[in-house]
Amino acid sequence: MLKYTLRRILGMIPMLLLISIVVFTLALAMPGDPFGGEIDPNNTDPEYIEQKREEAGLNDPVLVQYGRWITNFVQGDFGESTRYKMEVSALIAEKMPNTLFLGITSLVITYILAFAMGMYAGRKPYTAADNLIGGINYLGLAVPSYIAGVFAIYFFAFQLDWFPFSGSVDIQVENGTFEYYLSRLHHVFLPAIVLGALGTASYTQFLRNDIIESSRKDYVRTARAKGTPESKIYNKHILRNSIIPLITFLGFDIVTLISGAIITEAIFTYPGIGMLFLDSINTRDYPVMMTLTMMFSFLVLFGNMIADLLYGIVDPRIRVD
Amino acid sequence: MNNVLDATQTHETTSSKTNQETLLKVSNLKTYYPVKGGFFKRTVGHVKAVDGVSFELKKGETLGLVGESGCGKSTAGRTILRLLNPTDGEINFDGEDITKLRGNRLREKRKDFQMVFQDPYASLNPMQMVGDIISEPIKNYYPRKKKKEIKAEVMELLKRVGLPDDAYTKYAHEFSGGQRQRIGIARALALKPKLIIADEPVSALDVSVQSQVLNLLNELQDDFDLTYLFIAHDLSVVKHMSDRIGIMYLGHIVEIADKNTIYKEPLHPYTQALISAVPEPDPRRKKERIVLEGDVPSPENPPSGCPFHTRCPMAVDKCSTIKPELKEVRSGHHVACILVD
Amino acid sequence: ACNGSDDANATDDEEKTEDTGDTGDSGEDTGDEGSDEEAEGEPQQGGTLTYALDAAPEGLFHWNWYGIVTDAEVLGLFDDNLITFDEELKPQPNIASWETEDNKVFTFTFKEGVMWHNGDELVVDDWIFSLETLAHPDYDGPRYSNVQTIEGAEAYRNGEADSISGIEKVSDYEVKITFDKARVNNLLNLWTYPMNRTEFEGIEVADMEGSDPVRRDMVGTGPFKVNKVVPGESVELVANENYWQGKPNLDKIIVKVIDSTAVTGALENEDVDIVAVHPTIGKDVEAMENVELRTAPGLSYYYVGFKLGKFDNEAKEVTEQKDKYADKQLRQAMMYSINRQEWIDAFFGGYGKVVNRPVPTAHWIAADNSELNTYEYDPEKAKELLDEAGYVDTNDDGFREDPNGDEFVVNFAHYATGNPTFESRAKALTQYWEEVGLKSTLEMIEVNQYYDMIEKDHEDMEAFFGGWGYGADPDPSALWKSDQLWNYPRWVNEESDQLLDDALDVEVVGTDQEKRKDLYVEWQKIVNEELPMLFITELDEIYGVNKRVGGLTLDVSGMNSPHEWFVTE
Amino acid sequence: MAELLENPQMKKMRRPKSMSPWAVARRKFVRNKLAMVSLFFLLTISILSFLAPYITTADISRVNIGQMSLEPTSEHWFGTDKSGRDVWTRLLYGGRVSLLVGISCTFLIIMFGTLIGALAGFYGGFVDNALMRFTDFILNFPLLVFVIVLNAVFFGKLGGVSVLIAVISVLGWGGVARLVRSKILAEKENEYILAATSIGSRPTKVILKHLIPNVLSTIIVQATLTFAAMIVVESGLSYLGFGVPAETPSWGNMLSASREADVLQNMPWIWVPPALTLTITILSINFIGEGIKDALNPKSLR
Amino acid sequence: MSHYTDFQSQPSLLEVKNLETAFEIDGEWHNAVDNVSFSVKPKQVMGVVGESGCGKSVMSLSIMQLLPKNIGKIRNGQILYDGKSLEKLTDKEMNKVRGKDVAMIFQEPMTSLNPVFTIGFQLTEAIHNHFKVSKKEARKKVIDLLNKVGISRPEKVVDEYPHQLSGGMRQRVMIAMAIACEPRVLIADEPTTALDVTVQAQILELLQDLQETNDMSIILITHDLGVVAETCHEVIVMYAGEVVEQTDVISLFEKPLHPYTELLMKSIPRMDREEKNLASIDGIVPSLKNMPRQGCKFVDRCPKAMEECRTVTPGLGEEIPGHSVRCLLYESSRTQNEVTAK
Ligand SMILES: Nc1ncnc2c1ncn2[C@@H]1O[C@H](COP(=O)(O)OP(=O)(O)OP(=O)(O)O)[C@@H](O)[C@H]1O
Ligand SMILES: Nc1ncnc2c1ncn2[C@@H]1O[C@H](COP(=O)(O)OP(=O)(O)OP(=O)(O)O)[C@@H](O)[C@H]1O
Ligand SMILES: [Mg+2]
Ligand SMILES: [Mg+2]
Repeated sequence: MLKYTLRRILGMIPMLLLISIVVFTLALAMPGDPFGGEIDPNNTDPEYIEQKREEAGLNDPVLVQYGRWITNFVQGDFGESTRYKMEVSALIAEKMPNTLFLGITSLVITYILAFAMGMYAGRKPYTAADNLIGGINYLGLAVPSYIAGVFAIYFFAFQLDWFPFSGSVDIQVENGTFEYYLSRLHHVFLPAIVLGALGTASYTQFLRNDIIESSRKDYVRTARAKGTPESKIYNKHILRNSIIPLITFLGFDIVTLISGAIITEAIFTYPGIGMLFLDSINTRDYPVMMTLTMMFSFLVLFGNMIADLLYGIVDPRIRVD
Repeated sequence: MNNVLDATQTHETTSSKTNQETLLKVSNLKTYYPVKGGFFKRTVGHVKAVDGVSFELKKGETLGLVGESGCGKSTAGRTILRLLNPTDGEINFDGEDITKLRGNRLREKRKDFQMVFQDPYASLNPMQMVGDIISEPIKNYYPRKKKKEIKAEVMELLKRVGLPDDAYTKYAHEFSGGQRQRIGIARALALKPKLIIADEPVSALDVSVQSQVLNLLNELQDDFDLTYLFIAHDLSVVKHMSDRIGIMYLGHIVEIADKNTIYKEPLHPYTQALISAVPEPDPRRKKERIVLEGDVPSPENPPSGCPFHTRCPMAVDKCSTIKPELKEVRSGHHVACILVD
Repeated sequence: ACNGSDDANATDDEEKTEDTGDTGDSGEDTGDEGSDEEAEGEPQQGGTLTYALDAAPEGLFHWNWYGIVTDAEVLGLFDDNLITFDEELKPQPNIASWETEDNKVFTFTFKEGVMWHNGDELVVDDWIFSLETLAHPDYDGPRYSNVQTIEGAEAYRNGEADSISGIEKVSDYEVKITFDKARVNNLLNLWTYPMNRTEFEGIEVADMEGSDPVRRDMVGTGPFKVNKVVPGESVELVANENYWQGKPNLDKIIVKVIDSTAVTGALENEDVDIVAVHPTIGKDVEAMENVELRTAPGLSYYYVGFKLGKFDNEAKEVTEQKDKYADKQLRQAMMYSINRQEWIDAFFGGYGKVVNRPVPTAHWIAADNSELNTYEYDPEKAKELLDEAGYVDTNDDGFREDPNGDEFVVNFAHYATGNPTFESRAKALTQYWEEVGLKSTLEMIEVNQYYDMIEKDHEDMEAFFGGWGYGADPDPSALWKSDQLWNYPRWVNEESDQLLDDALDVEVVGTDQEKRKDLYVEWQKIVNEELPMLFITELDEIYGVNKRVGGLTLDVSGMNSPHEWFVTE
Repeated sequence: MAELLENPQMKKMRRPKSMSPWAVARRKFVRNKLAMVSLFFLLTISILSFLAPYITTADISRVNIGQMSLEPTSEHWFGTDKSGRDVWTRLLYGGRVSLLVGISCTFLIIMFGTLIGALAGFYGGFVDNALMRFTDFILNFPLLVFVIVLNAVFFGKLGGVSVLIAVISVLGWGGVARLVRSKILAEKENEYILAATSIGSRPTKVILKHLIPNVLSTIIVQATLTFAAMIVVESGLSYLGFGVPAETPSWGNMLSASREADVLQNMPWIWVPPALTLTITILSINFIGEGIKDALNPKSLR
Repeated sequence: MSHYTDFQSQPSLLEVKNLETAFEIDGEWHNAVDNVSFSVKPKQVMGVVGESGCGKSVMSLSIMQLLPKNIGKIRNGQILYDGKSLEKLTDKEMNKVRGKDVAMIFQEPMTSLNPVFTIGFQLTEAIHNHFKVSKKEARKKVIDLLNKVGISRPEKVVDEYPHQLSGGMRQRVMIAMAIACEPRVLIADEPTTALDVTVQAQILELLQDLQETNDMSIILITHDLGVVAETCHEVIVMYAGEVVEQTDVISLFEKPLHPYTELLMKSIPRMDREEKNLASIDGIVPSLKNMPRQGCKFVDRCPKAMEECRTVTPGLGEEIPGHSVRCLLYESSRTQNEVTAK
């Protein structure tokens, strides 16, 4: 297992290198640079900006720029944000917890809802409740997250005033106290629901269909034939089989959540990686943009690996050792 | 039963079972499947599906190939038709070595040997109408042939295999298993081949239907001067169909002989066990069953020496070390067992 | 602050109007405006006020390093400037007062007993420390130009001297600063923010930008102290009991970022007390019962520029003339054809004024409209001018051809962000021109690329939309002199160059502000006549303020000092 | 044999017309009410959008300062937006763009994905390896992230609907290729593929005539899913300002008006129509997709 | 066990009376099992033969009350086990019967085991469903069972997953599972069809052994007449949901009465004989929807069909003592028909 994981990780390196070339090329091809907007005639002058460009190495030959960037990059030096004037790594470290928290909450909500609804609908297919769940799911699949987000803010934050509409925490609570975490949860709930809606819908649907399909399998008949109670058949025999593909989705979720966070965070002004990414594009903050793009790509690779590993772990048929 | 097609039209030789001309000669044929290991998909080993098979097939004769599931029967059949590439050995068809043929030359050759498949459901394209299925081989080789002519030929074939005319515009799923197998046979016949390899053509069928197909195959052999390589796992069916029978075990032919010889005087312990295991529909007859222990070993790492020694009731020590050759112990009776002389 | 007045407020994307940002004068005002008392009556003590930002701060909470307006807004709440500016943007003493005789040597005197939040007393050394930091070779921020003119700064920066020779400490509360030469705007250009020496002790200048005193544990002299920062979203400030102008009324100020979509909702639900609002929702805010809309004249203006030539950045001169818009009558006609008031009402809710010069009305050098051509909306006049200039429809396609009879198309460019209103307001301008017979096209260009193209005089840039912000220093040279990169129209006019030089020349103006203003008025008349760019509008600064907030005043220099703010229950 | 032909049972089994698998699916689909209603809706929207220039008279690009933000009236069915443009007109024109982007992307993605997937799946070995590594490479670019980056690169000068389509398509085909490959691999196991080779069909014919038709149902279902997803992607990008240029109406662009607080709260007629149309369109496509999936699934009931 | 025992006099252990099981197709209910009656005596091996689709599996699923919910139901008839009407039991009560009194093994050893649980788990579950025993005891019992069904190294196999076993081993596991609670009746639905002859021989041998040592009754469903001949005491021949012939195994093979049975026997190639042409039955079993409502269901395929076969529905008559047949060629069938008609 460990050996396999290590080899998988090694196998990512060439792919990441290729991606880095693409990312770098794209950054190079982007019009404008971070110093274009920084005109402040009373405080600076064109020479200062030109000097900054020179310092940032933007006038060096392309290959030199790439070489410098990638060498630093693999050493963990992602450069300094031209906008925030701080280490990109520190900047990401600052935003990351928020996004992680959002992602994990959203995942938890997704899984809880999907399991509850999916199992119920799968056990009682073609009933009114199943149809209702199906209807909700279709809506969840169809309503784009930004529409859902805008509606959610409109109703739950403004009309009903149940949830805050922005931010990640109430500044007035003491760090680390119970209220603090409560406040974070309170803030993250709405975006997490919106972010998780799509996943919830597809998981529920998947689980339902898989349960229905599984319940027609021969081994279920076998279990019945030996006198296993119905509840045990669903909760053990069928569920265990349906969970396997679902668990492996977890790997892919990492990716979905991160890119989903871009839109959701923008709508809820939730200061995380997604907002940072959009910001970095708008302000041509190349070090941040390139690092994040690389990070997202890495996460895709990583997510796929996790999916494969999980699959190997949970499915006895293809257990890897 | 009338000849609906004029058989002489395609075959100059009026072959009969007495014709001793060799049509197919297979020598030391080996086909290995690579085993891809782990997620890195590297070849970590080989499934030795066919591991040194040799036999000859005379024109007009039927050779039956029996063996348990996974012993390499289909692989052997497909390799001979060059649907798979042999790992080693030689396939000589009608005096020509076809082992190394490729591309168009192979395609040209294909006209002469055809296959009937096991699964009447999976071997017909569900998206094609029966007419298209049967005319496709003709269109492939005679692209300039007129549509009308082709259609006439197909209609003849339909009639010949006992399908109604309106089958032409129907889809395979509208037919029963036996009828589908007839469609498959018609397709194989369309190019008027010399050799037909029938890969378990009846094992997916009910007994009542199975006999229809067997009868049909028998009739067609006479009418079209066909040579059959008949693959099955059911000994009684093979015996019914064949002139000679080869018994396969784990990629090897362990015994090959005339069908009555095989039935009456099996020499290889495996053949003996196989024959004794076939249940006979006669409640009065008491026969002694030789029940073999265990299952067929995996062809991925076959036992050393004689492949059968792990299950053989008569095995002696040297069976695990000496790999027996297929020897002709009597005229026309070949056995691969060191205990047999 | 550096003019948050651009309409980008509507979205979280920044619209990059280049700010002629002043030196960060926001958020304070001397207490000498006592006459301007609020109707709410007596200030109440205690309470928490929520102040909303519409964009996330970058988190560089020090005057010497901050980069964007939002950070400055926060800075204004907890750190005071040594000097301040009045309603006409003229400098006034605050913590420090000054004297000069020749505009070259200035003597500054600090108030005694002004305390830093950490308990240190503010003395001139703090300021000297700040100035030396900016002049330090390792200083990486944009503000070296604010100390560059001090005598000896250059040498210090080059490592030739251990201190700046032009700075002479007289006592703890008095310092003499000598500039390299006398200028009229030496004071305005000078950096007037001190740095707390204890906090920065032991931190190399190169590391200061990322250090805690800049990002987390900020220490200022202002009415509020920073208690806690949640990066990118909120800041909590508590009253500074020892504030030199007296204890603030409020206990706390919460600064938090909200999305512009949430502004009205937040105001209505009383989630925020003060927030800058976009002109388009001004009417809605005005209609709210619990909220008052406060406006103040803004310092930025929008224009339509023409590329009249090409600039060579090496030679620092305009090297090539472009003919397309060279005809003054054409430019004037295009100006006449725009109904600017209608446009402002339509796209800025009327919260702006028609402007005819490159100086905001509130500025003390602004020429009075009576002295200028006001270019009232007059399409007939426009047509007349065009006819006169030879732009007539010769092929009956409904549009005018140029004097040579070739097709004439106004190719107008506007920057694009996510903001959907940009397109329509730009489109509206082209429609005005089409109405007088000038065929027009519109191209929306991504904002980063847009300014790149303008700066590099890209072929496709012919007529373009832009905005400039104005600071306290009236000197417009950087934007208008023919040897300046940021003279985007590439307008060359010797008279203008001369006037701008004269207005800065102590030989010419001495210390007489009126004389200086006269020169600028003269210059504005030329620009107004020549129209290298069509001036469209100056916008108001508008804020939604909850009615429970008292003691807040707003003028062109920004809000008054927050220690005077209070909330009623 | 003759006996068999005479057999009355055989005669009885003959149905008047034989149904191709497609015909069977079509019949099943037509019986699916939800899918039919959805199809009807989608067709209506498409036709209306397509005919927008003939149906509507208002100028989509003209800014009408005198008629800004009007509530719905008989003259302006859905009112006007903040630029005084007729919302109904823009909705139709917006549909043109959104559907065009959706369809074009779907078409390109499916074409390319199918091509790569089919080649990889059919030939296996080295071809498979090379193509799949390439596919992995493409799949490793998170779509949204890279479309945003790429669009930032091309925005402005090159900007426009075609660039958006190209960018999305170039990045989007990986999933389809993988799916098609796996389906082809499974389908290849069927003996009729072997049969096709044995009767002398050339590889191209095997792929086009035997493999593709049999995985077509998967591809069609995937296409509907892709279609819905692409409309979401387009509108989401436009909403964020990284999609279709602002001057071109699209549903996402129209919706981005809701980012202005006053529009969101006080002028629902500006953003609700595109929001609803978009949602219902996506819903319809999903229902149609489900319908097709059901219809093409021989195991499904009815 | 093929030695002839007189079962007639014994009381029946499992009795099926006039069983009718129907499926809903296109909104209509069609009988897949039509008026089937038979009884199984203690220690008897009852064979059920017939072509694919003739209702063998549906019949056994009906006995086990395992019909797919909603689309399949028992319309009529009784299933008496030890005097208990199984079809009247609730799910919960039936769970007590399944596995303990009546157990079943299925045709497909490959898919009938849950792929994600160990063999041990699945076997222990069968025991835990009916007995309260500790985990340790259960495990011991499982190992014993595996031993009993002839699996070598049972200690290892308990902890293995189904995919690690071969088809024959899996079928043995299925059998072990079925006999875990020592049921009195074992229904084996084509237990060897998917297996090779040599393995089939092993399994049949095993079933015979178990039947004798455990005193079980077995209902052995198969389409292989050879298997029937070698293992069964009594045989039912089914066609299109009906029993067409029923007798002991010797009589059936020596003197098949029904034309269908006769043809069936003649259509199998025999090892011990040489025949040029095999008999065949044309056509196929009519599908449920196309089932004739009247007359003999075999009429369309029957070489001996008469005019009246299309109109007169034959009954199952005892032509010779202990030998019943459903065909108008036989008087008893006609009369039986008249009896049921009344
Ligand atoms: N494509 C393949 N890749 C790898 N192994 C294969 C492949 N096809 C067959 N095998 C293996 O090769 C061996 C022989 O297979 P083959 O299909 O020839 O057996 P068979 O005798 O025809 O069996 P059956 O009676 O089940 O058809 C088996 O062990 C099988 O698992
Ligand atoms: N779930 C079902 N829904 C509808 N019809 C069914 C269902 N299960 C079985 N049938 C029908 O019932 C009839 C009897 O089927 P059954 O499975 O009992 O046949 P069988 O004799 O066991 O055949 P085989 O030998 O193939 O197992 C068939 O016509 C079949 O189509
Ligand atoms: Mg085979
Ligand atoms: Mg069955």
